[in-house]
Amino acid sequence: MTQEIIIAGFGGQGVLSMGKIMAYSGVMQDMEVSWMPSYGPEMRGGTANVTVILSDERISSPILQIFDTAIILNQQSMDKFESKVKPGGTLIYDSNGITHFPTRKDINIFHIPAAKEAGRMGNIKTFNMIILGGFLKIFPIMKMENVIKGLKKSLPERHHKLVPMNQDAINRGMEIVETVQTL
Amino acid sequence: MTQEIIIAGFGGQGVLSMGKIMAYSGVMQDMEVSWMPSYGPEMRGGTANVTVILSDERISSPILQIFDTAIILNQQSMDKFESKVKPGGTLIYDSNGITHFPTRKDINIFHIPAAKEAGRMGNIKTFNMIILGGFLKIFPIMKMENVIKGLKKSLPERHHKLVPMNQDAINRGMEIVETVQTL
Amino acid sequence: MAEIKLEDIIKPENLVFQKTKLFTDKPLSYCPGCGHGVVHRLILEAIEELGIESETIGVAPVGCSVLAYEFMNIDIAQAPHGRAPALATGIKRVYPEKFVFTYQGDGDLAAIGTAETIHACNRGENISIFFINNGIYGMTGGQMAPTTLPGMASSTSPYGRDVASMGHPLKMTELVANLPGTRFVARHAVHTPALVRKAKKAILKAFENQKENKGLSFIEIVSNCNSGWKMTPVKSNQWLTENMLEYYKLGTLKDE
Amino acid sequence: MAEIKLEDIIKPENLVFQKTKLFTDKPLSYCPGCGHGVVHRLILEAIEELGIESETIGVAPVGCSVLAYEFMNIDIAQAPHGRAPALATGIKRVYPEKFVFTYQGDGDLAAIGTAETIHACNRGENISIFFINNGIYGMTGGQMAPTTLPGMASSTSPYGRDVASMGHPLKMTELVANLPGTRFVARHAVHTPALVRKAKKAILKAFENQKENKGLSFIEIVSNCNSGWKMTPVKSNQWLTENMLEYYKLGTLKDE
Amino acid sequence: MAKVRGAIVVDVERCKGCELCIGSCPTDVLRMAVDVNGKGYHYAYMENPEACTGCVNCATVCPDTVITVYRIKVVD
Amino acid sequence: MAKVRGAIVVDVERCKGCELCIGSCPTDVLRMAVDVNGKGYHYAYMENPEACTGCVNCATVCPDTVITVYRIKVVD
Amino acid sequence: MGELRLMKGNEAIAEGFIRAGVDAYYGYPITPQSEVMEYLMAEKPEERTGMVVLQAESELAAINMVYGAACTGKKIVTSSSSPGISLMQESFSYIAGSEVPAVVLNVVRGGPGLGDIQPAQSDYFQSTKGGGHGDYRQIVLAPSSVQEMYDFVNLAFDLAFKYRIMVLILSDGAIGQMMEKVMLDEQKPRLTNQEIKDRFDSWALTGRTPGREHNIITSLDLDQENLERHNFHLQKKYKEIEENEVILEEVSLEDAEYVFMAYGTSARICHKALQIARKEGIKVGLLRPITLWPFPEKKVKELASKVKGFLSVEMSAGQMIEDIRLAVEGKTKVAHFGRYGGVIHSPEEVVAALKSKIIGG
Amino acid sequence: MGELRLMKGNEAIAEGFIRAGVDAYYGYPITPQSEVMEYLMAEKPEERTGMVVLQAESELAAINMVYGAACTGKKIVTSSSSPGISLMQESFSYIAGSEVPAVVLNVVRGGPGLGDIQPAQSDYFQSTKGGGHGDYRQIVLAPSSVQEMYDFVNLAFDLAFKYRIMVLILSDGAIGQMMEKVMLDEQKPRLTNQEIKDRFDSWALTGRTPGREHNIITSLDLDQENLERHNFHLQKKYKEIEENEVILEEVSLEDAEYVFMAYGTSARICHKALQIARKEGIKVGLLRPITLWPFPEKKVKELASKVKGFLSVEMSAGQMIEDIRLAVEGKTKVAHFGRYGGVIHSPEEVVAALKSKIIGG
Ligand SMILES: Cc1ncc(C[n+]2csc(CCOP(=O)(O)OP(=O)(O)O)c2C)c(N)n1
Ligand SMILES: Cc1ncc(C[n+]2csc(CCOP(=O)(O)OP(=O)(O)O)c2C)c(N)n1
Ligand code: SF4
Ligand code: SF4
Ligand code: SF4
Ligand code: SF4
Ligand code: SF4
Ligand code: SF4
Ligand SMILES: [Mg+2]
Ligand SMILES: [Mg+2]
Repeated sequence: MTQEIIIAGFGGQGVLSMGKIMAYSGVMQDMEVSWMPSYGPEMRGGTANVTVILSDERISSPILQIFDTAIILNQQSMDKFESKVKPGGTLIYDSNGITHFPTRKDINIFHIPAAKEAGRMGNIKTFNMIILGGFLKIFPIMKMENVIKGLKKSLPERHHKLVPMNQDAINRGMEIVETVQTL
Repeated sequence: MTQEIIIAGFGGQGVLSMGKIMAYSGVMQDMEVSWMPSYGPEMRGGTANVTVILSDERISSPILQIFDTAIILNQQSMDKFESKVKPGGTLIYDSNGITHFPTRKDINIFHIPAAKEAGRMGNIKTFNMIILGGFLKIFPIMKMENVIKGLKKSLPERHHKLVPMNQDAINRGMEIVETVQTL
Repeated sequence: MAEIKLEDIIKPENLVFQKTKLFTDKPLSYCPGCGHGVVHRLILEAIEELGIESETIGVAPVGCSVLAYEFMNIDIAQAPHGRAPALATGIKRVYPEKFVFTYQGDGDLAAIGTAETIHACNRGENISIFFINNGIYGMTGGQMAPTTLPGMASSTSPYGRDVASMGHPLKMTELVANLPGTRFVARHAVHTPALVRKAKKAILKAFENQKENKGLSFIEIVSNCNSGWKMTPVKSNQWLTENMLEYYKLGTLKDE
Repeated sequence: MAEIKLEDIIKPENLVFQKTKLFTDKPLSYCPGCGHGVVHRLILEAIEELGIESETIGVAPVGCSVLAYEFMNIDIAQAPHGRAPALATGIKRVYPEKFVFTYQGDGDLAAIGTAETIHACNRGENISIFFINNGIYGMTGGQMAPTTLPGMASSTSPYGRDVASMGHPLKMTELVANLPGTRFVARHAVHTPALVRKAKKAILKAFENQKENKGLSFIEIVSNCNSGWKMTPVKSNQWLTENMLEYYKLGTLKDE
Repeated sequence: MAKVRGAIVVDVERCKGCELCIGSCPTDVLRMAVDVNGKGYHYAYMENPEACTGCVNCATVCPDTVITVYRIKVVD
Repeated sequence: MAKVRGAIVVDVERCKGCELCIGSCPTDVLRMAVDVNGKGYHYAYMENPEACTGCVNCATVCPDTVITVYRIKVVD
Repeated sequence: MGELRLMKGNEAIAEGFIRAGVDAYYGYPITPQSEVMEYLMAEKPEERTGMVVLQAESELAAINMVYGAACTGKKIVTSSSSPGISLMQESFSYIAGSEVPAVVLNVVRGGPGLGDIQPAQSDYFQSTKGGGHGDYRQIVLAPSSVQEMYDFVNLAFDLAFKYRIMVLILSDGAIGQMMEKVMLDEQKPRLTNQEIKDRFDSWALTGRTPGREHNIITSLDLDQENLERHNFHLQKKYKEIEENEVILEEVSLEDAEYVFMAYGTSARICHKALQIARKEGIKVGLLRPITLWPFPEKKVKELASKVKGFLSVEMSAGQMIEDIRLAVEGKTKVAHFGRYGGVIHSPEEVVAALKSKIIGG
Repeated sequence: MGELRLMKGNEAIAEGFIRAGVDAYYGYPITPQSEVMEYLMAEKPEERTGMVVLQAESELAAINMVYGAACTGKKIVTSSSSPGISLMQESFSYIAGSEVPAVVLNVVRGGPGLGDIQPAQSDYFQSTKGGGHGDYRQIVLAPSSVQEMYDFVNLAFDLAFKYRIMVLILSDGAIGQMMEKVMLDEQKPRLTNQEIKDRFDSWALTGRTPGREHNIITSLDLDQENLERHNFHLQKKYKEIEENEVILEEVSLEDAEYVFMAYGTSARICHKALQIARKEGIKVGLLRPITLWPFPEKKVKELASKVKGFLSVEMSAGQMIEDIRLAVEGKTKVAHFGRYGGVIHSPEEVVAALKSKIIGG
């Protein structure tokens, strides 16, 4: 099993830390993982993206041109990454701020209204955990216990009290993810 | 014909400019010439030496380990260069300041009491021209007219009035050079 | 009083301020609220007002403003980190009649470029140096600069700049004002309209000095780095006023 | 009065001055009359008097004194041109209890090494910098230094230093005295017995400051370069007094 | 009595929502839009256009020079 | 009255003939030898040894530290 | 015993510095390696081990702080990326000439000039042939994972001290910036000053121990005969290193008809390319030099007489290929494939290049 | 028409700068090349031609003054010796990346480190492979006489402007310090500002001419795909230079069974060695590369299939030999002989080495 994922959105949406939790969850599950942020001055433009690879095998390049799965959290990222999903791959997005919806027919597309949901849950910070939940619903490649372990590893000790809230958000994400189109 | 010459003494004895006049004289005579000073911090110790090569052929290295002729003007230089004269070669020295006289038996040795003579002529600055005269007597490889041309070339215009005095000194050197030992 | 509609006001003949034509079409790459944009504009406005755009050669640094050449529609070279004053010297000496300026950040000018700065100033090169001091290395992600304030946190002084081990903030402007080679040395800021106007005057004067062969003008602009400081632009400017300006006093240090 | 013979005086018990044992046996390589020799001695005497020869690490420059390590019988490193303050910083930070000093010429410290000098001073490294200013590049054959006096001839300013194109002599000592990181900054000379004695005191104090963790001491010694100046030693010292000291005023600039 | 009236035009797509113009306006003309532009930034707009005197303050501090200012004299 | 008498020893082979000691001597003790040493330098010597007070001036300015100084107190 | 973490390569090596008992890090920020100093500063290593971390005013200052401190027998390190490393070349030559042990990390980015900040391997020549002046060498280690970023710290210092030589860890932006699993080992204690005196008093500047000669660190010898002798000594040492210290990784070379030769990030991609090619029935192996200098010349020579060709896969216009060709000496085909300027090749591209340049070429 | 003078190599090249119509020299003193700036200063070139001569505060400043001024389409030059050249490596990489024409003289001395100040050839790798970061090249010219020091100034500037590339004149302390005859030619006028605009307005910073786009000199491209394209362009240019600009001297190669390969001072000595060897009946020729990069690969290849061996004679531990071996590809014997650290081999030693390493080896 190998999952090559791009997560892309605005800085501040928790893109990098979502990737980190995924990666750490993979570690807890004894997978090979790599996490590679885009770095450099494009960060200045306010966008952030990270490539996460989860695999049973040694990982070659941490930097990829095309992906199994793209998790897309703003329009700029949609413009950039829709075309970079492998045929038969998966695109997951939150429609908040999206003006041009995905049009590809050769990939599986899912929608997670995470921003709205996070607003309703009264904590915008759980946004990325809701997305993660949706992803895990679609790809149940990691056990929840490992995800929680990963979450704990990636949080500083003093924030461990936030774990239950994050877990709730993950669960919520699993519930609200909706299929837009499947192959 | 190739003459590989080292001239060595104290800074201030006119070692470098004697070499330059030789070289320029060679140029006037259409020879190939090279002039290579020792450079760098040993100059700080007060010694100066220059390698002059006069030849009918293209000159390879301007830096040599052994010489056809050594013109030696102080004890330090004697210590350093006596052994570096090729067997059958020539050593020319001024005994002023020399404490250990040359001992080699396989080379031609000449003495020019130039310092004393320069003193007597009342111009210590002609010292190096007297030495040059001695050298030219031993090796009449350059015509006097070319030497004078070389002298002029190597002196700034405003010093050309000193040419006759220098010519006298060269002539004097030719007279006073004395054989110490010849093979 | 008749009602005046916006359309009545927004007409070419009523224009009182627009973007200088010396900006290229490219949107600035700086973070929201970054002072670099204002300083870019002031320099370009000064060049435009003096009508010297075809006589000006700029030198961009390494730093957030490394891309200044993308935005300034004048001939411009990008210098290795810290070496802009050397490039400017090289250019000005072979083109003494051109207007030559450098645009440099505090890391660029006050750290790696210290020697080039001091010596260009000391020789009194007839150039203008614009020095944007935001107390941090913006481009590389907010590391400590020589100008970082005591106690101020940065990514390489996460517990605050400790002067005992990291030294005091370096006041390059005061240093170069001490050199006989400098002619006009001033410190400005651009976070209020009044300060912007003052800074503009100084920048104009820096170019005028070149025309009159007066020698080196050195203009520091105390600016913000919202990303590096991890504050909103509005907070940054407040913090700047309260902290940076305490240490880096505004004013003309030298005008001969 | 009985006649006193020399043999009566020249006895071990009457010894009042001899060469410090911290000199190696090698004769100094300097030109006759060169001030480097005196400064070497004063530094070594200070180390001997403080009894810190096994606790001292020196840093020699590139310049005539590049061979200082041949003459000073202490542990010593030879630095790339201009970088001695960086080496000294590196050493002192890992051996804070050692005495660390640099010995640098004016080309080394005030030209290529400007950035390293300013920043070591600004950080207030707890080291001693001995700066031998002879207004010229001695080692390389008498080229102009940043410290060469206006009008002074050198091999790269054969018609005299022209301040309009070559800049004014750079007073590094004044510059670093302005930095809060420096603790003790003074300018001395060593061409008369009285001046030598004063210089010695300053050098001693520089080392004592390290012991007391007081921070950076910077001692400039205005010295001669007979070869570069093309004068006899006696003439040089006279010229030094009349010209160099006019520009480079002796005294303590800072002692906190 | 002569009075001045001003108006500004914000280049919405280039506004980065830094809000620096807001505080610089002496007559409290400006606000940030609830909407975002293509880059995701809230942008500045004239909330109280009548109060604008065309003083240019906002344009002066705008780091991205996205404000153009117009002014007329009105006779009261 | 107590008086001091001094004497110096010059390390002749290491003297570089710079003559700086000469001018530093308050009692005009020193002169340069007509002879040269192995390196070709005239070296300093005590021309007026009785005048030497052992004041160390000469040794203090000698760049090559070739002078050693001795001093005794003599009771007049 | 070990501790498993998910870390960036830059963080892993920084943690490696602390745990290896490094005495000081002197550095200057530059992308893509600024996390090294940032991590160290955040970790308060002065509290953890007494390690010194100082931000210098430039790379020139940093490498000369390293040079000074390394003269004292302590473990000293700096890190930078390509342009900053270029600034250090004079000092590298000094360090080589004066035989001081030191470790430098280069997280390579695209060039030439300011270039970009994406991963590249175009500093191979500079690293292995000597970007500074004079005849000298430095050991070059090329990690290809975050784990190796960490592991090579001890390896580098062991070699640096064994031969009194500079060791360059040649990484790239991908390995510096990516996070992977890394197993950390125990903290090594820093040597005490007394231990340093006991081990290195023959050469290190620790203050002249009573009874010994003063120690001098210099690269100067104005007598050319002496300097030549010193150079002979250096060359002898280099020969010794070439004979004893080659490290490499072999993948599927036993039956290989073709060889990918690649290091660092390129080697990871070749690993994948190898799997793809093998699936297609192409017998290709991978030779990954871990030491770029000393280069695994013998191994290449050995393979040269057996295989049908080498493909040198580099994120550069072709630099390592020269060392391959020097070892192969015309005995088999050698070609280069690479993307550069910050672009990384895909495994598929590598397979295609193998087919077109070697198999079909 | 010409004027015959006896000059040092350093003086001849300085006079060459003036007569070639160079616009500015920026430099910093270092032995054994300080005479270059000293000569220029004494000549008052600002009076002779309007040429600017400025002493910089360091080599770093000097090369960056060159970089800046060279961006304007003027003829700009600096000179230094090995340690100073090492300090310039970052800037060389910038100059390559941004494609600016410039000329640099390196009068090589013994290394590594501070080394000594005697002649050497140990900066060959640095010069030809790139001591800076990134994939780049610079043209390297190796004069072997004072006349060539003078002559190569025009050659260097012609190439620099033809390809917008840096040209390095790689000399050594012997050629810099020795005096030989040199025939000087006429003063070339400096280009006027208008002439520069006419010729170079497509790229040079001369002030934005009304009607044209602004010119930018940069080596930065943060988009790696673009930077790769730029690198492809550079590589293409380098290939073109390799094909068109090789310059070499051949001596007695027609019937040669053995070849001395040497440049600069070494080539002079080989010339003599050749005479000695020929007298003994050994058929040896001399191939002297005048361009070290581009290296005369074709010529070496051609000879490789004819001769019994190459002796690479270098004042270094063996650097150019790699380029020879790369061209020879095992087809014939290749050995290195050299003295180094500032020592120059004698012709007799060279002949002996030919016998022991090639003929008998
Ligand atoms: C030789 C070299 N060293 C380091 C860097 C990395 N670097 C790029 S910009 C910069 C500092 C930027 O800070 P500053 O000059 O203050 O400009 P700002 O971004 O704050 O405007 C550094 C260290 C580089 N590009 N080159
Ligand atoms: C990088 C480098 N540049 C230049 C030189 C040449 N160089 C040696 S010493 C020196 C200057 C010496 O002058 P100063 O520092 O004043 O010392 P002094 O000899 O006058 O005591 C120079 C330029 C060098 N060795 N290394
Ligand atoms: S990082 Fe700082 S200096 Fe750079 S653009 Fe952003 S706010 Fe401005
Ligand atoms: S050249 Fe000058 S500084 Fe150097 S030793 Fe001679 S007198 Fe002293
Ligand atoms: S022009 Fe002046 S009054 Fe009008 S909006 Fe701008 S700041 Fe406010
Ligand atoms: S200052 Fe400019 S960029 Fe900032 S919010 Fe106002 S209009 Fe937008
Ligand atoms: S010790 Fe004093 S009195 Fe005696 S010779 Fe020296 S200077 Fe003169
Ligand atoms: S000062 Fe010293 S070196 Fe100079 S003449 Fe006197 S004794 Fe000799
Ligand atoms: Mg900054
Ligand atoms: Mg000096």
